[in-house]
Amino acid sequence: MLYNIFIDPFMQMAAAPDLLVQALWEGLVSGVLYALIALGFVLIFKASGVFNFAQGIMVVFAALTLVGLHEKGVPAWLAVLLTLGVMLILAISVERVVLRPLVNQPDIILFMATFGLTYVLIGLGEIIFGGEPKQMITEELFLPRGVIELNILGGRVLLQKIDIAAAVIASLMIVALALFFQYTRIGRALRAVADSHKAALSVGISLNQIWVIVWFAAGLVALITGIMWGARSDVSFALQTIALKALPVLILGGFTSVPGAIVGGLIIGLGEKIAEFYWGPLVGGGIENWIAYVIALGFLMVRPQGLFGDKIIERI
Amino acid sequence: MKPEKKIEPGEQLLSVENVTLRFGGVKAITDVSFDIRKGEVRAIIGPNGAGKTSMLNVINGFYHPQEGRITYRGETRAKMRPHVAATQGIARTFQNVALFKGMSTLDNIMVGRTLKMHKSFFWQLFRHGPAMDEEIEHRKFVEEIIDFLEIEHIRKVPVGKLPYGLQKRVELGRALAMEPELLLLDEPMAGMNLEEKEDMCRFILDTKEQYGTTIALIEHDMGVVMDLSDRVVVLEYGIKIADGTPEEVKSNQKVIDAYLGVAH
Amino acid sequence: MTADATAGLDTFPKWLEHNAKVRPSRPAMRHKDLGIWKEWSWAEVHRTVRSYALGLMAHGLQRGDKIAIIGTNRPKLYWSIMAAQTLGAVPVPVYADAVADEMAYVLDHAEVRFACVEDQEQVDKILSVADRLAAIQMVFYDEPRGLRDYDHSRLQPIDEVIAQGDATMLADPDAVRRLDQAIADGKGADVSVMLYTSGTTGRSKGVMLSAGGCVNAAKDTVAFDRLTEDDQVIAYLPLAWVGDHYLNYAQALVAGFTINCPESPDTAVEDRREVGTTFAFAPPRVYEGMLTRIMIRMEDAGALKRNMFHYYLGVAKKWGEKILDGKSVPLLARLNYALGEALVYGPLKNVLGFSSVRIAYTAGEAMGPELFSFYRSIGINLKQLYGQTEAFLYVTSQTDHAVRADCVGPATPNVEIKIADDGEVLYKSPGQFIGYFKEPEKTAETMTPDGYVKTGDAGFFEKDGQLRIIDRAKDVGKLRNGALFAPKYIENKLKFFPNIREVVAFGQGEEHVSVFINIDLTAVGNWAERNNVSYGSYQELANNRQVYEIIAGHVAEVNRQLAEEPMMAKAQVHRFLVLHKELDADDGELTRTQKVRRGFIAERYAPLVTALYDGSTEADISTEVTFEDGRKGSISARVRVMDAKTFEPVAPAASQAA
Amino acid sequence: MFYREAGQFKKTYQADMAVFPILQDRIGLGIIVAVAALIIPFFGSHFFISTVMIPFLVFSLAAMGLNIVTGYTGLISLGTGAFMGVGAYACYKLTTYFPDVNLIIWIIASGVFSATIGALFGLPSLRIKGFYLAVATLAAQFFLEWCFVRVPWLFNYNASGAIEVPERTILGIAITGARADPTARYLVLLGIVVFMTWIASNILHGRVGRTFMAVRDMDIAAELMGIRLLPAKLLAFALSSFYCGVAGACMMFLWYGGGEASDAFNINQSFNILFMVIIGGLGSLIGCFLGAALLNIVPVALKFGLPSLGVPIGGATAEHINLLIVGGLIIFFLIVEPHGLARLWQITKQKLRTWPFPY
Repeated sequence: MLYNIFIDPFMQMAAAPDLLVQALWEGLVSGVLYALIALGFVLIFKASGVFNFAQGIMVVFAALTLVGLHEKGVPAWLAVLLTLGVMLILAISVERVVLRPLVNQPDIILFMATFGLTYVLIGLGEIIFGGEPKQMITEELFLPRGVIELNILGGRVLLQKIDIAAAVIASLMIVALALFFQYTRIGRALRAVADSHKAALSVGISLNQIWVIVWFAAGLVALITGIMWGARSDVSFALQTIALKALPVLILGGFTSVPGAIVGGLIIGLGEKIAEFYWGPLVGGGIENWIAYVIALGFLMVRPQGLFGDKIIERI
Repeated sequence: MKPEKKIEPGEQLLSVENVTLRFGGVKAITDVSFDIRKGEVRAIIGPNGAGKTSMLNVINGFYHPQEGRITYRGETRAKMRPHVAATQGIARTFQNVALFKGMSTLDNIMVGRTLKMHKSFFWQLFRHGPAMDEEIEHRKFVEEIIDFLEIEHIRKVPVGKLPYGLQKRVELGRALAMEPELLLLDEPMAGMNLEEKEDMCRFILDTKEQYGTTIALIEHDMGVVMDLSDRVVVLEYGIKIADGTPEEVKSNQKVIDAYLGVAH
Repeated sequence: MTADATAGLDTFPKWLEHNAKVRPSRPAMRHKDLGIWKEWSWAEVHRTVRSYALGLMAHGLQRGDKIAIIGTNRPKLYWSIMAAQTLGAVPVPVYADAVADEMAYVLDHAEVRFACVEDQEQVDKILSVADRLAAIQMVFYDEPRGLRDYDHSRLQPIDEVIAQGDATMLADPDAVRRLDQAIADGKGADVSVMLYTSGTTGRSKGVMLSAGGCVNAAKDTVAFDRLTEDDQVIAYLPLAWVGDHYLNYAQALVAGFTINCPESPDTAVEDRREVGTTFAFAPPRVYEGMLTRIMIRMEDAGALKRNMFHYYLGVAKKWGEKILDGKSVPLLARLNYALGEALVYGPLKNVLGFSSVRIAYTAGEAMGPELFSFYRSIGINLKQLYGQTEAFLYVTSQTDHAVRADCVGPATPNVEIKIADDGEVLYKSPGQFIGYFKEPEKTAETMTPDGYVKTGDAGFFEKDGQLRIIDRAKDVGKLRNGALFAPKYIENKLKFFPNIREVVAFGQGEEHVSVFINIDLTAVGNWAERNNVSYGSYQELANNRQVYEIIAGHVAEVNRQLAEEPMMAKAQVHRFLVLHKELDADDGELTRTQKVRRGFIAERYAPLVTALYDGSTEADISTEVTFEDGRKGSISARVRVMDAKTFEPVAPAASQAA
Repeated sequence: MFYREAGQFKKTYQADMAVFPILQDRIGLGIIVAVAALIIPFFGSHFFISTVMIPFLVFSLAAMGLNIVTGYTGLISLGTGAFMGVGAYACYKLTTYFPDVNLIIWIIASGVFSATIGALFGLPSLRIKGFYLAVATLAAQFFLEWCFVRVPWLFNYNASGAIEVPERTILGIAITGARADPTARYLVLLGIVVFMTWIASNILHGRVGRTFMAVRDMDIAAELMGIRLLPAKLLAFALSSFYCGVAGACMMFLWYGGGEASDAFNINQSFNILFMVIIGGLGSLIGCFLGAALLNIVPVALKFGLPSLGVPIGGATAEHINLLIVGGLIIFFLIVEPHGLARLWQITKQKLRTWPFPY
């Protein structure tokens, strides 16, 4: 038994490095996508201190809208624009209906509110586009398909083109955001808000605008994430459980740190794939569903404030 | 026929020796030593950020100094969780009231009795028999305190709804409910009007007289400090600059420069 | 209980024994203490009081000794009274809010040997004047807080005294025999209690009341109001005031009902609500305050609720009193009123704690007709009585179904009343006092040769046989033009306006009548808020021009009423001013029972009085004041004086009463 | 308005500390219980009892459990569903191992198992606070959910992979299984719920409850009062899970009568209960019932109400609309009254007591 747990897996890794690479690659890709979702959380949390539980759903909702519109005969490019429009509307209405009335409420209340939002979005999405799974419109969006075969380490490693695209786009996305935060006025404003709301006002942007902006930004991220996920599996609210994976990612990375989100995403992605691949069989598989949380949990016990969070000094 | 307020030497209850406390690089307290004697009112004063509150937090084990020793009831204390201090009879109030906002005045003070309640969880299930007897017994004690602090009229009001002055009073009540041997008061009169201050002074003195509690308090109002305290220790930037009777301290040049000059 | 059973009972200690026998387990007293109501049955009270008495006996308290009772209404203080009377000693209740030297005067004048006090505050007061009190030997206290470190050579907790008594009870049968002897020796003729009147003028006098008198008076009114052992009263009136000693103490002992002591003076209202009193007494200002608070609270209610409230008050106004007086009322109106009872009156009475009140009295001051009928209209059987300490309270009292605001009712059973030629009301009553302690000449002054007592009040009988008081007899004067001038009468008419709290009228030997006015800070302040008139202090508000306008309106209205009354028509108010400070007992401007001391005020504010008559439009005044904590200070102000609208007398038709 | 409190005074602390000190409240409560126990069983239709009352009671119990840890102790838990599952499976194992023991005993006993598991997953709560803790509890949710599917021993290796509820009887009357009459199940359930509620109110009104709330309101101060945080939090978790476990067992045995764990005890169930608690009112027992009632009636009304009104509506659509409404309700409540229905009830009651005055 112990052997099976502690030695055998590593033997396997050594025995079949190509499989290991394959596993790593898959982990990497899903890690990137986790990171993208987590990114959405971080954006919103930084700017409005809201722990947006609905981020995962926004991903599905965005994807669903896109596909749904296209099904209704809207050309892809227009569908994308319209979806963006929808996300903007969503951002605005969230700010009006949820955030503004709840301003100055304890965080936990806002957290709960995003639960409500989650349900509203699911309900809405399903009423409009129906509950059944849909195919992501990959080629209309000029996303590559098919596989690349690499012959390395005496074995074959299959790389889905879409995965590569995902990785690339995700990275671009992250870079873009980083630049946005560094060099644009609004970006600076957002960073300011994270520190103090007054500071933001001094930059000359009202808090409400800022909220709209971040929620829209989060929506944008959600759309892209949605496309990627959709392309890899299919589009349905089943995705929400995957979206929940972003939570352990956040815990590793800390709620406020963009790099944290990325690193966390990768760790979780790799961790769970490897675990599933090598340890899963021991317990009949399916450990993907929870291993991420257990990793995060174990991690929290050691470092409650997360990977990049700063130490908490309790005051009275 | 009326009692004279006298300073009896009394034996040492708690002593702080060469305590130094750092947060990361920042030194909050530097090599401070003083003692608190049984039955006295000991004031800790000093300008804002002089490390007064940190000092209290060290005394009740909330912070752990990097250097120095704290001896309480004759035994030197090891690193410990704050609740241990409570079991040793140290109670305190907080600079910005730390009441249990969701609960009534009565319940807040009842919480102070927790340590004294021992009936097993099993009896708690029924809230009759032993558990109820215990509740009643402690309710009596708490009512004594309510009567003592003259807060009958707000007995069942959720503390969140109370004006600041009363909240401070309830907090004192909660601390008293622990029957502490050493009572730490962190600016008990901050933000009170004259009348409330006078009341609070009366309560503090009565507490000392009635329950024989030893009291260490932080206070900005010099008048109050002079009236209440038997001995005063003065901190500035975490360093002790004076220690003695109110009169001595008042006349100490360092103090005059450091503190009395500063408006509060 | 049958008459013969109680015939022989001519002192309160005997009644206590009686109650302990006939209703041992009925609650005699309750006290809200530490959050719950502690209860004592008659048997328990009886036992405790006996022990207490034995304890006091051991301290050397003897028949005829005076023993002071100082504090708020607490069982142990009532027991002190009982215990003292058990030994034939004379309890002397003293106003707890009296400042040290007022107290010193009474204690000294009454030659008290012992004092039973509530707490540290009272002890300190006594100690502060101890040197002036040669006679005093021991001070017994109820509330030990803060007294622990005091020198106890002349201090002792009441509990200890009782404990000693308990011990004696078991150990020393001889002492117990002496105790029973003392009770048996008690005669109706003995002095039962000595109450110091808060004299409207000069030092207060010790009114000696006989045991028999007190008992008989109480018996009469208990029968009159059909009080039973099931009744509940809340004791919040000063112990030293005849009202408390009569309505609560005396009647409780005779009727055997329960005295409930509030947790603290400021919880009296909630506590009354909790016990649900059935027999209530309050001076008009209390009812007035209550009504003002009701109205203010309703201001903040939602429109719908507010309209409903006022609609049903209207209904009550129309039918309530009729229904209460058992007059015939159309069925529909009855039903509507019943609905109002469910929606408004019932809850209202409940919130005020008046749900189960069967009889409510008011006295001491005249009460505004509006105010008076408000309470009656919502179904509270509010009645007026007229009386004074010398009579052991009751002289007249209204019967249940003949109640009117402007009169105080016919003579109480067994009371004889006659009106002297100068209009002064004279009476003979069962409770009538023996005399003023150590002041026979004063006693003589107040008695007529044929044994009637002078009330010092002027009044006359209305056609329906109810007495109507117009004023203090000696205050009823004449203007220079010879017209009758009854200051109190005018003052009361003005005070019926909620905006006006106190009034002092002048005019004796003057051209015309003119008045000082105190506005009511709650009412006017509330008005100011609603009309966003900003003010920093009473003084500021008092000097406000709009406020003056309002008051002027009220004065004009009163003048209009006076114009219709032949006796008073010529005594209309010509000029008035609003005082810059509230009249206050601590400054000696009011008596402890809140009656104005006209003479004192006249000289204290002399400049203002002259201003009223020399036609100037404003005047400067500076007066010394005493603050809560006893510190003295002085405030000065420039006060506006204003002319009032007067009316032509209506052609005289009414009968010249009195 | 209906409150006439004059004359209601307390002579003992016991009376003063009663859960319902006001006479009118006690009467009201009595009436409610009487209706639930006497009227409904005999006059309520089977449909009503099995689609409205039974779910309502089960959810109330579960909500009570979550409220103990989240509402009273301030620790967010997203593992409710899983803890309910533990109860269900424990009960299943017990009653299949010892068929002769009265089921009610096992239902209660199964709470003990979930309590243990709950305490275990509560351990992190000492170091982890707020959202972090919420996520930590997700670990419990998913791990346990996984166990329910992957550990066949739990469902006695049934081919269906689901719990197959056997028939159990009390006094010869079937309370579970196919032949069990809804009324019988309802009465058993009612008994359990009433009893558990009574216990909960006892605990929460005493020392333990105060400890919980102290930890919730100001944990630092609480610790300085001598309250040891870890035991307190663990107790909260254990107690909470106990209630959830019993609720889960009741759900499986007295309501579902068997079925897949994955749909009964999944994450959505956890959320569902959480919403009940939020809408009902955090930190209030009455809230648990109000919340459960609302979130239970809305779907039923949609599923059966609208069609009966002639509004054609498919089951699926009803589901979706339901989600929409529930979501909306949550936001609505958080905005108008963060303290939920319970607080609204309190306010109304206060208004009634001070009637006709506004305060």
